[in-house]
Amino acid sequence: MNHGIGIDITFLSLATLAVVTGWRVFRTDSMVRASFFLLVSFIAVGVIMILLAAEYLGVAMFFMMAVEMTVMALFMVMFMMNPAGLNPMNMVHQERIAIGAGIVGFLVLGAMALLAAFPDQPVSADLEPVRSLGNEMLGDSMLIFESAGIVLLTTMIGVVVLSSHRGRYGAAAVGSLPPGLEPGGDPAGKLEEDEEEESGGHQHHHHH
Amino acid sequence: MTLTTLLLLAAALIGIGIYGALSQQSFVMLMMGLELILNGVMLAAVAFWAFSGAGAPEGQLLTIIVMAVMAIEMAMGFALVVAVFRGKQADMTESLTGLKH
Amino acid sequence: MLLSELFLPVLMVMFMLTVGAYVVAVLDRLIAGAFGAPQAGRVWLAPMARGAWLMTQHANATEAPDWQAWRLAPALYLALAAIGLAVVPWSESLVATDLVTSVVLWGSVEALATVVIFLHGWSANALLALIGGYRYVALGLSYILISMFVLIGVALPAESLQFTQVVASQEALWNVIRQPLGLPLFLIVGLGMTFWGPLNLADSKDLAGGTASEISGPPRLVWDVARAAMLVAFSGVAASAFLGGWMGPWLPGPLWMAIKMLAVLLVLLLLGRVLPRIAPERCVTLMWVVLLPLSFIDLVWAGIGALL
Amino acid sequence: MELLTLLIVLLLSLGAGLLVQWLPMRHQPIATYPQRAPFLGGGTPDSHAWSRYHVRYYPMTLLLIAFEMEMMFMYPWAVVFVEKGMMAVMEMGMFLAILSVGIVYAWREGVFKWQ
Amino acid sequence: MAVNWLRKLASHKRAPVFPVLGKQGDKALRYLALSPEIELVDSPRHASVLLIAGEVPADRLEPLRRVHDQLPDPFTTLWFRNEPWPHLENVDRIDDLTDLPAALTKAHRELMTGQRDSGCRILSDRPPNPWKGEGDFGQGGEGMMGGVPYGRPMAMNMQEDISDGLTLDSLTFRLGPFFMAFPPGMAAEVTLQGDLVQSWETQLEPYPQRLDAVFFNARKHPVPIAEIELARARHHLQRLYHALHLAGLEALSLSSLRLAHGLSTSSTLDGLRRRLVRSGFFHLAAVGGGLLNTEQARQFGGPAARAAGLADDLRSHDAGYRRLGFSPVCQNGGGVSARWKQILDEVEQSLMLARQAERDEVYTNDVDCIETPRGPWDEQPPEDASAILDEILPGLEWGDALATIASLDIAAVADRGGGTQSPGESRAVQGGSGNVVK
Repeated sequence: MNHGIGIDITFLSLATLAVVTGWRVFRTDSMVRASFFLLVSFIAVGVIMILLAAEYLGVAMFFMMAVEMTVMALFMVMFMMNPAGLNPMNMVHQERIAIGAGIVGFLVLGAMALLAAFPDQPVSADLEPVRSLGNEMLGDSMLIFESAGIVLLTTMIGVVVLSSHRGRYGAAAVGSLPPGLEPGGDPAGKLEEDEEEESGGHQHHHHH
Repeated sequence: MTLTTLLLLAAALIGIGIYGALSQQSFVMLMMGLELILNGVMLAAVAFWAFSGAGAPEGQLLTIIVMAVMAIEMAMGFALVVAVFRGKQADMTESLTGLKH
Repeated sequence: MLLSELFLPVLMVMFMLTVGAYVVAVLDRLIAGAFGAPQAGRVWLAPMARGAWLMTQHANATEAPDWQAWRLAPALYLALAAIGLAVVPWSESLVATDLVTSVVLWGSVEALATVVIFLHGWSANALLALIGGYRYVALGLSYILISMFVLIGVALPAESLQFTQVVASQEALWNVIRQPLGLPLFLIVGLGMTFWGPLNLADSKDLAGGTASEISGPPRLVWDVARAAMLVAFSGVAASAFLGGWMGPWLPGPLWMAIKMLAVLLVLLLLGRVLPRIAPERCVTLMWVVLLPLSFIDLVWAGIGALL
Repeated sequence: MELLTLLIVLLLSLGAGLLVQWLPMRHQPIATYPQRAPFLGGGTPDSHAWSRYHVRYYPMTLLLIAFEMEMMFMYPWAVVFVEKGMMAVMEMGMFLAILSVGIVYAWREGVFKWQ
Repeated sequence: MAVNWLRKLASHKRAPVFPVLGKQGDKALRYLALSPEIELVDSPRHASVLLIAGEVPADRLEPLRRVHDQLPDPFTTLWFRNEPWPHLENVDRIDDLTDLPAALTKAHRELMTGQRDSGCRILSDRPPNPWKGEGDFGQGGEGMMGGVPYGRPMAMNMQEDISDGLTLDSLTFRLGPFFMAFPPGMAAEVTLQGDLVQSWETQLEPYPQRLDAVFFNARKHPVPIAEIELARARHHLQRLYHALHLAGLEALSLSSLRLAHGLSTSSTLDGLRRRLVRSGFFHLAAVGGGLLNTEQARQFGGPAARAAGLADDLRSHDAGYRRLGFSPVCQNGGGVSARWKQILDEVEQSLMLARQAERDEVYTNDVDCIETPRGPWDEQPPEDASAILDEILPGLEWGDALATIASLDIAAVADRGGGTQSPGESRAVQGGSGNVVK
């Protein structure tokens, strides 16, 4: 790795960019901004990876995280109460413990980074990262590669089962009523209909 | 750009991720925290690969597997959030008290 | 060294950005005229006049937009087009940035384009723009896979993810002949990426201009220039991935590249004029159930071809 | 070195895009409220457009994240494909088959339709 | 110096016009679509000249003011057959269709070169709800979802979703009378959840359309079948222009409009139809939704009913048509694509009947019930059918809903005599043979 001064300057600026955008993710009100701040943080880490001569991983980070953060933005806007931060919001609980845990985590890992002695075997300059990864994937750790495929398949099936409302037999919940309390009695579903209403985490006030 | 500075950056990202994951009330923001932690882990993995792993191919493969973990965790997380929201119109972690005795 | 290494490529990219956008605007007017749209005035002056008018027009504001994101989105889309152009090789030596993984970088430009177009629709806080942004994300997330399968098919014979190597691998036979399914699928990706013609789900007429329904003046000028520049960047990548880049008898490399890019641009602009806008649901099903298996077949074809 | 060129190209085009938008707007007054109202053919909205937008293709997006990982594995495969020859074809064929089973299952469950 | 160089160059641009349609305004729209020096834009933000074409009734003046104020500076207005508002200065009123494009270009050029200063805003500069300095943080909002942050409430009305069990926010808004994808003058209150229509309630019915004079003469005395069939074909082709323009097929829509202008017994449709089928309009575009059941189709009448399979057509009782061997053609789909196939078949049939009728000089026979392109007209003309939209549109995606509206001829037929040709528009526009342009 050529350790020119230019490399160090870019590294430091990217490091501050990554940390600041990472911190802003939890400080901003608008959900779309939060997910795209996280995207900027990932891109900064991706560029650092390229500086570390792992070109493929860095650029792969870009497109992988771009897709994931778009999906993250879609889902955050779908489920968060005040998606665009028009009313400042802080949906935060156990703030103190969280800050404490964060700092402790940082200190422990930082101490380990400073104190521990790691073997100093820098990557050789003429290594082609993509080719070595390819040979590795198709060679020794082919098992990991194929099992990753299997895990991805199970994820796809799990995702489809959990999230889609209509299966190929039509809407899953249509007409299905819990059985009556006494045999043949009216289904219990109707009773808990209104009770279920208020158990949802926040009050619905239908105002018009 | 030495190993220690990289690890310090990774530690900072993991610290912010832990703060985010523990402090946020809604599922989706909690998953943002997890993503940030995994971001720090990936950076550390590449740093070790570049500085003390002599460019061992397993290092890169580990990073890709961490990326796969991040993708799978995110997909399953959102699928669960959709299933929960369909049932109980709730996106707050507090409101899920189903398992509590 | 610093001058030629750094200044020349940047200058080349900027020059290509502006000239390319102008050429796309003129070509589009010419094709519209050929297809019977009423034409007035000189075609080569029309883009200039439109740009001048947009510069004099006031920029519109909505009630509570996300100001930074709204102004940043067109500029980001222009920046993505510039990066796409920087990756295009004009000859063995004349390439702005020759990253080892430039094919993957082009893939990430496509993915980030979806992010930027959604941001442009979202940050206006107006209903028609919002619907345009969300409709486009359905298309944007569907064409990424097709584009990557096709680009991997191109990278197979080249044994590398570098565009210069990809072009060099087409020495014997261009990829458009060796992998017949590649270019048609990639053109569909191009239409999707710049939401042009049939895949114009972002700024369509039934949404009164979609994400661009609330912008006017300079922001709209930057949005249109960025869209045309992205079309040029895409045609550059398509020319180097499938039409043998700078290779060709008699003429110098960059001239061949320009001719091939013009050819791809013409095909895209014609497709834009001939096909109707696809309904989003039909488009997602088409891309996942028809075009993705086709790109599988194209990949297997390329694999076998590379082994023979 | 390439990274530096990329960075400069990015900053230059981003700066140009922002400058072209910002320069003419410096001395333009902000639009009046009726002009800033969203265009709905003369109609009026009830609320802000920002809302919990019901994305109708959300299962497709989740499926895509899982399928996207395939891309990550295929790029390195493409680079070493010719070296490894037939073994690479077999391996990637199996990988593709596994993941296309997921897509066929999702198609049959109607994931690509508007929910 | 540099500024006016830029403005001089800007004045060479084709005049960007946003058309606002009043009664009988769509004729002006179709005329401008074919004029080379005008560019019709689809949003007021993209225009510098606001054209108010045709007389705007009183209940649509408020939306007109809103659209008038939504044009960015510098902008101006031009009134076509409509009385300009008193407080607007140096605004001209045009009555003759043929010099409308020149007036629009002159307005744009003057605007750019500074001879005419920009129009002034009519509505007062007040936010929808006062919000400055109120609420918890001075931006008018209370708590998480309450209040009117920045002037408007947050979207928080969660109605049960009709197709997917996930209930999220739905957006309610009024889509105005000047939305260019609607038939002229129609306004509706729409509730969307995502881009799926939850509920649709038509508020202002589209302007009653004034058919060709030949249909009114046919109610008085027998009329040559050739002329009435040509008028029917022209009506269908003009609706086809609007739908293809909406679907993004610019070239095809302009060629169907040119066919409509120069329509004569010798013109044929198969060139246009072949290009339309080859472009994949019936498979790719939003032609899935908008199914009419038989009861709705009977209530609608006319081509929409025949597209749903009810083969009732008043022309088959007419002796003149029977002599020409007329039999109603119908589809059995009932959806948007079936309706467009039906329209194309009817245009071809009308042209064939017109050729035959012109050769053997056949006249319509009975006078009291005739089949207009909008629907059967026996005692009173076919009335407005926008109530049907409120039933068929919920559940459709936004693009499908607008394609359904474009495929249905919703407006009622104005029964006042259309005979009085307003001056200056009787001759054909572009070189067509000398038959009458509505």
